[in-house]
Amino acid sequence: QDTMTIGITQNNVGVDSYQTTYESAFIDAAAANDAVETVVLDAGGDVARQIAQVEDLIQQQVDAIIIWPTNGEAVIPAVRKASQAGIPVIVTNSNIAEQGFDFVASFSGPDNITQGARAAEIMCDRFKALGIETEAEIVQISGQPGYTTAIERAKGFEDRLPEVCPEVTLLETQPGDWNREKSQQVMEAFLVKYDSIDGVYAGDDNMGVGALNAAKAAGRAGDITFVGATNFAVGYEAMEAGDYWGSIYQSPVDDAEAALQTAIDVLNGEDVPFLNYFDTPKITQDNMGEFTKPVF
Amino acid sequence: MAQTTTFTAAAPPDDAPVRKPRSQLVVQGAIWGFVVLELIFFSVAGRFLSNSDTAFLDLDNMLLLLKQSAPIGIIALGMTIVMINGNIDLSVGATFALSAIVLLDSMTWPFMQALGDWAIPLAWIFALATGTALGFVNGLVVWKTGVDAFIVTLGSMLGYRGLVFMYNGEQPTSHLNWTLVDFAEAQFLGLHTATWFLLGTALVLWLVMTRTVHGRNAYAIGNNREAAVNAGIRVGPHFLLNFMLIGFLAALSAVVFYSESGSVNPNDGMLYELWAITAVVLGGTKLAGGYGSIISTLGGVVAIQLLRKGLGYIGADTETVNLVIGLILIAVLFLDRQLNRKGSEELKT
Amino acid sequence: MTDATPVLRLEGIVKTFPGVRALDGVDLELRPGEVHALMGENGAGKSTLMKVLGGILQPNEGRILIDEAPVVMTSPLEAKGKGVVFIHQELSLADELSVAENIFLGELPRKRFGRVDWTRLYATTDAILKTLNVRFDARTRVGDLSIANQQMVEIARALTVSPRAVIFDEPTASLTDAEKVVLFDVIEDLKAKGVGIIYISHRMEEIFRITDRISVLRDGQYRGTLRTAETTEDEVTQLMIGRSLDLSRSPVRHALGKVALEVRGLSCGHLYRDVSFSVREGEVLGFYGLVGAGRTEIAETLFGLRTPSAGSIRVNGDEVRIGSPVDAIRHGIGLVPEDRKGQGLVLGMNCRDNMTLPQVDDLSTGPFVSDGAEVAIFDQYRDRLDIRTPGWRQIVGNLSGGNQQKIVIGKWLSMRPQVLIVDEPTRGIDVGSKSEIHNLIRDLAAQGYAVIVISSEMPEVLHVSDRIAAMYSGRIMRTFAAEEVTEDSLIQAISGLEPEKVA
Amino acid sequence: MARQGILVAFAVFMVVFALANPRFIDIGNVAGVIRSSAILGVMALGVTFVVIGGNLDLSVGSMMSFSTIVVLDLHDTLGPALAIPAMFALTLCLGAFIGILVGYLKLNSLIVTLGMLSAIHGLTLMWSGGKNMDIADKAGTWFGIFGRGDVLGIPVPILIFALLAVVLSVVLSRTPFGRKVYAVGGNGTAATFSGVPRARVVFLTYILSAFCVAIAGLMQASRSLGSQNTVGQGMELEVLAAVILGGASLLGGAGTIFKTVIGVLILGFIQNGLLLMGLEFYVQYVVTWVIIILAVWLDIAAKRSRLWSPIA
Ligand SMILES: Nc1ncnc2c1ncn2[C@@H]1O[C@H](COP(=O)(O)OP(=O)(O)OP(=O)(O)O)[C@@H](O)[C@H]1O
Ligand SMILES: Nc1ncnc2c1ncn2[C@@H]1O[C@H](COP(=O)(O)OP(=O)(O)OP(=O)(O)O)[C@@H](O)[C@H]1O
Ligand SMILES: [Mg+2]
Ligand SMILES: [Mg+2]
Repeated sequence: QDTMTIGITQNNVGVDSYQTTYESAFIDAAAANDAVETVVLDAGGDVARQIAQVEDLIQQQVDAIIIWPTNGEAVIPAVRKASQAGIPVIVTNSNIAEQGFDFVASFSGPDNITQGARAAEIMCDRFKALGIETEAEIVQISGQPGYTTAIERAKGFEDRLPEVCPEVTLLETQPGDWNREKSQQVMEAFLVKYDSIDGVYAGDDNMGVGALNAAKAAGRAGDITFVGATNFAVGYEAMEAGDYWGSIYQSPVDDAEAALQTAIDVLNGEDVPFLNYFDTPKITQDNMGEFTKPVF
Repeated sequence: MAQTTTFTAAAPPDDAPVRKPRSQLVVQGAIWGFVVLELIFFSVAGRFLSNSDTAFLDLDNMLLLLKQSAPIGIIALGMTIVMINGNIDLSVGATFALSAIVLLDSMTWPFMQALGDWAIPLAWIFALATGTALGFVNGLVVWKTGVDAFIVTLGSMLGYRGLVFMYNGEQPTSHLNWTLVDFAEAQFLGLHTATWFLLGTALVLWLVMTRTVHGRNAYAIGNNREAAVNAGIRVGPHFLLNFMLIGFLAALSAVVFYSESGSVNPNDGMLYELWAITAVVLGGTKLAGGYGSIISTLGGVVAIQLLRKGLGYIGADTETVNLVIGLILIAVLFLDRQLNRKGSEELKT
Repeated sequence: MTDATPVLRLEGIVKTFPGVRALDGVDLELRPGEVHALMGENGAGKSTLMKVLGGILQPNEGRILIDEAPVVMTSPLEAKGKGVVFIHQELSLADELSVAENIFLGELPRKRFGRVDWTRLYATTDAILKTLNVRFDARTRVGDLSIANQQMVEIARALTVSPRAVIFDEPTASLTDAEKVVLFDVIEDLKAKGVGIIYISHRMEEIFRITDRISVLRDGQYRGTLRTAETTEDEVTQLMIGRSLDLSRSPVRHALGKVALEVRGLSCGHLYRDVSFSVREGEVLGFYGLVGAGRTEIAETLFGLRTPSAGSIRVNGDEVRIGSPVDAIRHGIGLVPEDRKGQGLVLGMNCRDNMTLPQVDDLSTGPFVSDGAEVAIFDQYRDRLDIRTPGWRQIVGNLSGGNQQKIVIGKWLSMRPQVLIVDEPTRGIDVGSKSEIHNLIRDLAAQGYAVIVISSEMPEVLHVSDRIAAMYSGRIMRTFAAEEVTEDSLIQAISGLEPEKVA
Repeated sequence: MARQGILVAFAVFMVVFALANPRFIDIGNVAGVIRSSAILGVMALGVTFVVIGGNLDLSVGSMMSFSTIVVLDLHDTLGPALAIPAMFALTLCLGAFIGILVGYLKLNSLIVTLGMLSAIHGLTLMWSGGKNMDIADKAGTWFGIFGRGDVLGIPVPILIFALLAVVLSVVLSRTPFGRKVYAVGGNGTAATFSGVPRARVVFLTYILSAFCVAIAGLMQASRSLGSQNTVGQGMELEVLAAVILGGASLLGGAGTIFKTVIGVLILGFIQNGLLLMGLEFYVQYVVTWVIIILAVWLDIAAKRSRLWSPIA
């Protein structure tokens, strides 16, 4: 069999190091495989551009399309077009809505709802260990408004927390836009507003570290349990330093490799599960030794 | 008296009072020249760099190009008029998103669902009305407060975006209606629905700007606002109309695009204002107002879309795309300036 | 004609701006078929009064009556609707539009669906242009016209409707004699149709040639109305400035120094060709010619704003390359440009800062600008040029046209450049200040400076110059010494007629 | 007083917020807001010069990301003492490039800086490979003083902002250069006719802007000792909003440093005040919208002494 051409359209590469690392991991993985050629595109966060890219990939007659949706519903018609053109579509990182499942060969990525839920569990366990699970008050700093990942993580967290720690109060949620600096400002305001904050849940470690910086500056970091998600190198280091409690370990390299492998498997006619989650385990100061430091 | 009669009799100087008019063709054609350059470059470079089996200049690809130009294109066409007026509208991206939300959400309202497919035209009307209303607010504020349009719309860019989020929180608003999608994906005489809307809008606006009193007044106002006021043109209402028009067109763009995609993120349309303005300026419209052309804006839109498409086609990575798009913008501006030079006799100011 | 009911009457008009009482109870009466001159010094309130009449400004007090019925005019549109047409002092045109569109600005002929009736528009316009005897057509882009022709477009606006009253605010400031004649014909026609005309000008000879009555304003107050036929220039001047002018002071001729500026074979594309002349210290060289003769372009070249295609420039005998105004100033050359609004002034900046702009570096002590020194310069030239302003903090854009011009002149006089070029220095300047500026130019020469005066007013050139270069179509046709020049020979030279042919 | 519409607006907002939540005027909070506004503020100071000179600068956000990433990266390779001047040099090169394009080649500043927004973002991604940039040894460097340090109990960012504001205010209002910036922005042609080297003045405003961006980048890097590539993204519009709020005219020729500072503080306090009220972030957007328009409207209405309908 000659080479297969796989096109990928990513969400927004420049926006954070997760996506950038994903891209380079993807390119590396493809380069390592002689049977694969790739067309790598980036939608820059713009749905219209992403749909145009899917159309372009169809027009270029690639063998399979991997899509990291900017919007899990808006891309469905474009995905339908691909499937009508006989091109299998693999969704990566965050899934598209159910209506589109008919047109998709497989999904590969993390389960963000579960991630949120696990973060809630980490937080709750910590409070129990500290013996403050009946009175603890926390704040949440969510990701960029409107992004599926941000929404799902917040939802997973908010749904799970009352189940495990019903007496913990979530004081307030504000978005930190995946941005360390923005998150730091949000946390500064929280610190002024609330005299007692026992925990901070941040939608990713970048924002978590921003919040940590704010708390440190206010001299209140010691009283607060910080839990993030998508363990970044900064988060890992902060955990090493004992400032930051826990996070969710999610590797963009795994993410990218899983997506490419799924596409290859689909093209080779192998049986792949429809929901192809890769594991995103809890990581805390207690068990961090089991994990290597993230490269991003 | 006798003496002055000799003045009249005196031969006027033989170099005519009319200066050499600048060649409209060169000036307005510049952007199309650039489009051709891009086409040549990407087809040649694509031979070596692309992993694709189809040629860049493939007819289908060019038809897609037009279709993909539609969302920003329709907005840019409206922006041309606003900019010829000497104003600017930075809120179009947010207007686009809010109209899209109304379009999609309205179809889920109980009474609309009862209407079956008749809900579709009604939803369009709601969306277009939303856009027009947002434009109306901008126009009214500009008219009544006298605050510069740049500032007014910079503010409403934020404010309208706030409304977008208020509508549905951070959730996307979705309603996938396959009838609608099929309509939006249809091709008539080879052109996609979106292309028809783009070209139709261009034609109508071109007629408005070249043939109607409103269009000519738009040039006059942008060119010399004081003169227009002195001549009795009602500048305020004129601005209002044009802001409503661009609001309408931002909504039309949303209608065309979201009919096909069926879901809107609250972040959608961000930066569209900048892309639209870029297209307009690439088309040669003066930022200060008073000069510009609808057709050239179309060229600007195509040039941008071509650039995005072509860079993807030859496999440029994200950072290169950013760098190149930025530098090309500047290069086009530079070229345009060279073409517009009046020669070495020009006054150096 | 004399005692018909007035078309227009103004009663007790008061208009104040912050810090300025521009109009203080002004009355005016305009009869049908009369040409009524409005005179006054710069800043007397003429333009303000007309803006009130044209619906551009609202008076604080007073009434406007048309056909003896009080009216309120809140916009130019309303004024136009009531038959009042206003030809502005400052050009008020849209450069990018055609002549026709400009003439019918705000009232383009329509077809159905708001479409412009181009056929009718161009036909009507061409008919109007024909009566004006101009050499451009309805489709010409206004930006491609010379300033004088733009002024003609402005004037053509008066002919589009059948007005009751037409206001001309200094229409001749940038016209040369040929166009003036056309303008006066237009005015005659309007007059014959029974239209009342208000005519503002600082040029006495025009006033006495075409007007029937003269009303005078002074410091925003109405000073009276005179019948033109029964008065004299001196009487009008007296009313305007409260004293009579000694116009008899004829220029002192004095010994000339070395050659300060010498130009040889200078050319700039098609703008002008092979121009050679020189100016000595203590000498005033006049440049006279028809509009478009290329005088301004020569000045701009000497000031480093245009690159010559051939020729040389020598300052004090040394050949110099002048690439920018910075170079020009370093070589001691200054230029009072002809377009004060576009080139002369930063309208949003105050009077003092405008005046000291070219020398702001020299006026600083250490790294800071020196307020004291600047104010001193401003005060000195405000007094010398009689600039009417509440103070140096006033924004220049709020000054009257003539006072703005004085700021530009003050800017360069205070620089004391070795060679000063003044392009149309007294455009829009009142009679009193005009003779003052002429005196200043002569005084400057007397102190050993070289001055080049570009003017389209023959009396001015004749009055201030030691020698006169007559230009025609980009060439210097002849250079006259003041003693030998006659009006006729000058006219012949600037019309391109060879002296032999005339003789 | 009538001319200081912006100050009145500022006072009103402060009182309203203080009534809503007394902690708003807590000294710690006020200092906190000013400190976190300082980065935006320093950038706004530079942009004020550009805007008064009649141009725009939309590249500052992207340029700030660049200088932050660069100084953090060089910190670990060259050491802080060399990293800082190296970063300044690189940032000033970018400023000079824009200055040449806009000043000497007279290209439209909106489009040039928009292009540079994108191009510099590309450069930043190339430099970092898209990765976050963090200082390895955060505890062992003195680099943190610019963003985290105190002098006599006053946070260093506030000191830098205040000092720069005073210096630049003097430059703008008291030096020949400042005068020329106003002249060039007010009427470039007339400035040229008055012997003002227009191209050079415009060029220098961009150099100044880049210099301020470099300082902002330094403060940013020092404050977080690590950063994302997108740290400054979107700040160009906030900066512009602050400058406009301060009453600088987009047509050029008008504006002051003092008012820009007020504009910066208004934006900072709005954001903080609304956060303290616990309002959703999107309410912030709407309120900011209303406040920007009200403030500018009041400001210009006071100048023309008429509220409504200045446009026919
Ligand atoms: N918008 C304004 N704000 C403040 N002062 C003004 C304004 N407009 C005019 N003035 C002042 O009103 C006075 C009258 O000005 P006006 O323009 O009517 O004079 P003018 O008689 O037309 O003079 P000129 O012969 O120079 O044209 C002047 O002192 C001028 O400074
Ligand atoms: N279409 C135009 N666009 C811009 N400026 C113009 C235009 N036409 C004329 N000008 C400028 O207006 C001024 C007057 O133009 P004009 O045709 O009278 O030439 P000129 O050489 O200045 O005449 P003169 O020698 O009588 O002064 C000149 O400075 C000229 O550069
Ligand atoms: Mg006047
Ligand atoms: Mg001239």
